[in-house]
Amino acid sequence: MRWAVVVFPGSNCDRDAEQAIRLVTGDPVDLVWHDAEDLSAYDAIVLPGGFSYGDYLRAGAIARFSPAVHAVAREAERGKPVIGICNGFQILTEAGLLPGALLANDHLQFRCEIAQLRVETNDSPFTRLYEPGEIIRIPIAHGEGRYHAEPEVLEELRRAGCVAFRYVENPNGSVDDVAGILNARRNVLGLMPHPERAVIDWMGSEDGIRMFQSIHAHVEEGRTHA
Amino acid sequence: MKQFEVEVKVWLKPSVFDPQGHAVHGALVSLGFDGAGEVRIGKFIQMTLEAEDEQAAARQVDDMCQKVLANPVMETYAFEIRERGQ
Amino acid sequence: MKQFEVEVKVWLKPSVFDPQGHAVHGALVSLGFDGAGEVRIGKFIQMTLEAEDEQAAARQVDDMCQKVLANPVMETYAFEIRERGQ
Amino acid sequence: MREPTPQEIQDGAIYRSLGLSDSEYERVVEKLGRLPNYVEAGIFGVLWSEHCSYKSSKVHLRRFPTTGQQVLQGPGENAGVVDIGDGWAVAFKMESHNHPSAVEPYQGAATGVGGILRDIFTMGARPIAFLDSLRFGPLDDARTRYLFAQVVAGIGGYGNCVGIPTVGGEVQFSPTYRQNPLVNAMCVGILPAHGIVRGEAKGVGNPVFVVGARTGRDGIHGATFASAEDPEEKERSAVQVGDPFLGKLLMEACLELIATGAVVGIQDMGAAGLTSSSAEMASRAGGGIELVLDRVPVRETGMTPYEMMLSESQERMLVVLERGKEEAAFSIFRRYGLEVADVGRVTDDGMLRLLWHGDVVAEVPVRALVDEAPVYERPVGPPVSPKPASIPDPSDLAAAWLDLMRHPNIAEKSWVYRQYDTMVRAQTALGPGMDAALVKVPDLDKAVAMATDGNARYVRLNPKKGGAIAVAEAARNVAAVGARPLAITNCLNFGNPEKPAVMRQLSDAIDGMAEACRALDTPVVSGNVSLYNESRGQDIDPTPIVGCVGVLNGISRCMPSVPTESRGLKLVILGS
Ligand SMILES: Nc1ncnc2c1ncn2[C@@H]1O[C@H](COP(=O)(O)OP(=O)(O)O)[C@@H](O)[C@H]1O
Repeated sequence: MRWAVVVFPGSNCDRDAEQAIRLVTGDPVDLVWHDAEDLSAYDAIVLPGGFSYGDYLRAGAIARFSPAVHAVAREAERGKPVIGICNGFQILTEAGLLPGALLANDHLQFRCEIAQLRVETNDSPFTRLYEPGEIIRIPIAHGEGRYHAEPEVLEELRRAGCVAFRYVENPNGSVDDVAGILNARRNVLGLMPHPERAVIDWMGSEDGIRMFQSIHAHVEEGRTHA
Repeated sequence: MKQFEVEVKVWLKPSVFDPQGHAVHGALVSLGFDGAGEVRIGKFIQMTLEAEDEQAAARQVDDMCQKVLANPVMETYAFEIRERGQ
Repeated sequence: MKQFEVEVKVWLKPSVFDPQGHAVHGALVSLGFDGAGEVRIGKFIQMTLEAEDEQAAARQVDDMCQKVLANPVMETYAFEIRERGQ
Repeated sequence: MREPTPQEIQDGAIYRSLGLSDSEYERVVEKLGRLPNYVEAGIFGVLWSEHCSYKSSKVHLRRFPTTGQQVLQGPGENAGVVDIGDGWAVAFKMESHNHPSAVEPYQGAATGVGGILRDIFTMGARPIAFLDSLRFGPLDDARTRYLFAQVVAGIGGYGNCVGIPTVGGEVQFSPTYRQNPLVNAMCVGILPAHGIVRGEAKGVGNPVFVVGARTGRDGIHGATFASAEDPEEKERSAVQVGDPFLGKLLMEACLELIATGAVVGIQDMGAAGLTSSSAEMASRAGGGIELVLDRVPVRETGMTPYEMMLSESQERMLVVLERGKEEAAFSIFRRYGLEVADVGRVTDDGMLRLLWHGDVVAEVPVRALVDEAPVYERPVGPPVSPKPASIPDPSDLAAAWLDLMRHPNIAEKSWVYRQYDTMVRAQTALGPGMDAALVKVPDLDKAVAMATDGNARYVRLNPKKGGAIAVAEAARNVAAVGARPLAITNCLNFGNPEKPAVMRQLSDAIDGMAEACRALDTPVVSGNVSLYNESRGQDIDPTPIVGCVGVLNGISRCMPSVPTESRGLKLVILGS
C-alpha cells in the first residue's frame, strides 16, 4: 500500500508522520504538497500536525480550501482511510468532514505532555489492534484542542460509537473528554494526540505503533479480499 | 468600481464557553471593576474592498464571512460597509 | 444602578505589522475575492456593566481598555455603550 | 518630514540622536573625508552601536579560546559550528532579546526566537532544538507575572509554530531583574560537515536579493519619530511583530535553496536590518555592495532610504546568488509563496553604495563601517568581593527544606515547559526536566546533547569563579546524560559598560569562562553580548549564560537523570 502525507504551508509534523509510517509499516510514503488535486493513487491519507497558514483566524480555517483537501474529501467518499492528527483534525472539522470544532484550550495555554487516552472502540480501520477500554499513552501538543459540538451532535457521536478516544484526564476542556472522533462511515479519524510521536522506545511511549499497523492491516486486508 | 471600508464582527455563539472572556472578566473584577458582568471576546476584522456598488460589496462580505471569516459551528457575525470618503 | 451593554473594538495601530491579517488577505484573494484590500484583525469584546449612569460607565470602560482590554504599546480601541432594554 | 542636511547634523549635533558620540562623529567625518548625510550618519550610528559593533566587549572577548579540533566555524559568522563525527556537524548560537521583551514581552520573546532560528538555518543547518534562559524579578509582583507569562507564551508561540522543539532552558527569579528581565534564546541545528554556508557577499557582479517579509517601519529607532507630536508614536515604532508562519516558510525555502548550491552567501536581517546584513556580508568578502532601494519591497508608502536601511521588520533575509542561477531560486520561493526582490549586486570597490530614484544617497567604505568601528578599552575598576550575606542557621531544618523546595528558583519548571512543544520533529530523546536535553540526529545512532546554565549570584560574588562555574555546570549537565561536551556558546548579560565596576565584572567573568573552556576543551564558537541592562542607574547582577553542546554516540547509552526503578539503588556523591 502507499500512503500520502499532505503538506500544507506551515505543517510541521509531516516528516514525523512519514518517519513513523515507514518505521512501523515499511510502506512507501509520499509527502504531497497541498496543491495536489488528485490523491486517488493513495490507499491511506494523513493530514499531519502543525500550524497550517499559521493557524491564523482559526486553526485549519485557511488550509481547508487547499486543492488537496478537496481531493481528500473525494477519497474519503470512496471509503479510504483518512487520519487527521492535531492540525489535521482541525482541518477536517473546518472542512466539514468531521462534525464539531476545536477551540482554544480552556486554560488558554499551549499544552505539551504525554496524555493517557481510553480507546473507546476498536471497530475502525485505525483502532482495530487496540482493546476497547484499553488505556494508551500518546503525546499531545496543542493550544486549540478543546473539542466542541452542540448537544445533539455529541449525542449522535455517542450513539453511533464514533468517539474513538477519550482523555483519562481532560487536558483542555474538551466536551465529554473527547480526544478523537470518527465520521459516521468510520473511515475518517480526527484526533488531537500525536501517535507518530509514540513509536520508538526512547520517545517515551510506543502506543502509537498499533494505530499505523491497524491502518496498514485494514488496507492490505481490503486488498486481498477485493 | 468603488472603494469600501468594511468592519466585520465575529463572536462566539452563546452556547460556546469562552475561556478568554472568562479570564478577562476575572482580571477586571480583581482590578476593582466590580460592575463588569459577563465578558465575551470575539474578532474585529477591518478590510478595504473594491466592488461595483454597496450591494455587491455586501454580498461579497457575507460570502466571505460564511466561508472563511466565521465558523458557523460556533460563531455568528455581523458587518458594516461604508463607501470610502463618504 | 443601571445595566449597560458594552461593545469594545480593539485593533492594531497602523504601523504595527499584522501577520494574521496578511495571511487572511492572501486566503481571500486566492478564494477569488479579488477586491479585498488590506485586512487587519483585532478583537471584538462584548460585556455587560453595572454603573450609576452612562458617563460613569464610559469612564470605567475607558479605564478597562487602557489597563486590560487593549495593549497600549500596539493597539488602539473604541467602544459603544447602550443602556439595557433601551 | 525633511531630513536634516549634513551641515545641520553637525551644527545641531543631531548625530547624537542617531547614536553617535561627538568623538565617533568626528571619526566618521575623518573616514569619509566629508560630512555624512542623514542616511550615512544613521548607518554609522547603528553599525557602531554597542549591539552591532561590540565596541566595549571586543578587547575582552579575544581572550576566549575559540579553536580546537572539533571547531569547524568559530565566532564571527551567523553561528558557530562543531564536528560531531560521521560527516555531521552542529551549528548553534545564543542571543539575547532583553530590551524588546521588557517593552512588549510576547513579541519581544517571539522575535528573539525567530532571529536566532534564522541565524542557524543561514549556516545551512536544519534547526533541531531551542533552549531558553530567562530571568525575572520575584513573582510577587503583578507586572513580573505578566512579563513572565507573556515571555513564555511568546517563546512557545514562535517555536511551536515553526515546528522546532524547545527542549530545555532555565528560569530564575531575583529582585535584580525586576525592571530588566533577561530573555536569552539558543538554537541548535545540524548540517553535513562540509555544507557550511557563510554570510559572504562574494563574486563581483553576483545579484543580491531580499527574501521574505516586506520592509515596514517597525523597529526604526526613536530618532525618526523624534519630531512626532504624539509621544506614543515614538513608542510604537519600536515594536517588531514576528510572523512564525512566514519564518517557517522562509526556513524551508532557504534550506531547499542552499541545497541547490546556488547560494553564495546568506544572512538574516536582524538588528539594523538591511544595513548590518549588507555591510557585514560585504566586509566578510572584503568587497563592496550596491543596493537600489527603489526595488526593496515595502509595506508602507512613502518610506525613505533611511527608514528602509534601519527597519527591523522580521522574517527577511539578504541572499547573494550565483549569477545565472536565479531562476531555480525563484521557483523555490514561488512555491512557498515568498516574495523575492533583486535589490543590488556585489562590487569590488569596497563601498556600500545606496541608490534611490537614480541618485546615490549614501556611499561609505565597508571597512570603515565594520572593520574600523570604534573599539573601546573602557576603564576596568578594581576587583571587588562583596561580602556574602550571612545566613543564620535555620532553627527548623524540615521547614527550611520545604521553603527551599517551594522557591520558584528550585521548584520544578513544568509550568514553563509544558507550554512548549518539546517533541515536534519526533527526535527528542530527553526533553526538559533533565540535566540536559538530548535530540537525535535522524537516521543515525547519534544524539546532540545541550544545556544552558548561569548563576548570577556566584558571578556577583566572584566574577571569575562564577564565570568558570557557569561553563563547568553546563558541561557537567551535558556529561550527566552521557554525552561528551564539545563547545559552548554564551550570552553575556551585564550592566552599563561605562561603569568601571561593571567592566571589571565583565572582564573577570570572561577570564573565568575562558579558563574553564580551556580546561574542559569546550571552546567558544559563538555568542552574544547584552550591555546596558540597567534601570534607574541600577545594574543587574552580572549574568553570563552558557549554552553547552555535546555529542552522544549510541542512543542506548543515554542516561536519564531519574532512574525508572529506584528502590534498592545506591546513592553516591562524586567530586569534592
Ligand atoms: N525556561 C525553560 N525552558 C525550558 N525548559 C526549562 C526552563 N526552565 C527550566 N527548564 C527545564 O526544567 C528542568 C529543571 O530546571 P532547573 O530547576 O533550572 O534545573 P537545574 O537547577 O537542575 O538546572 C531542566 O531540565 C530545564 O531544562
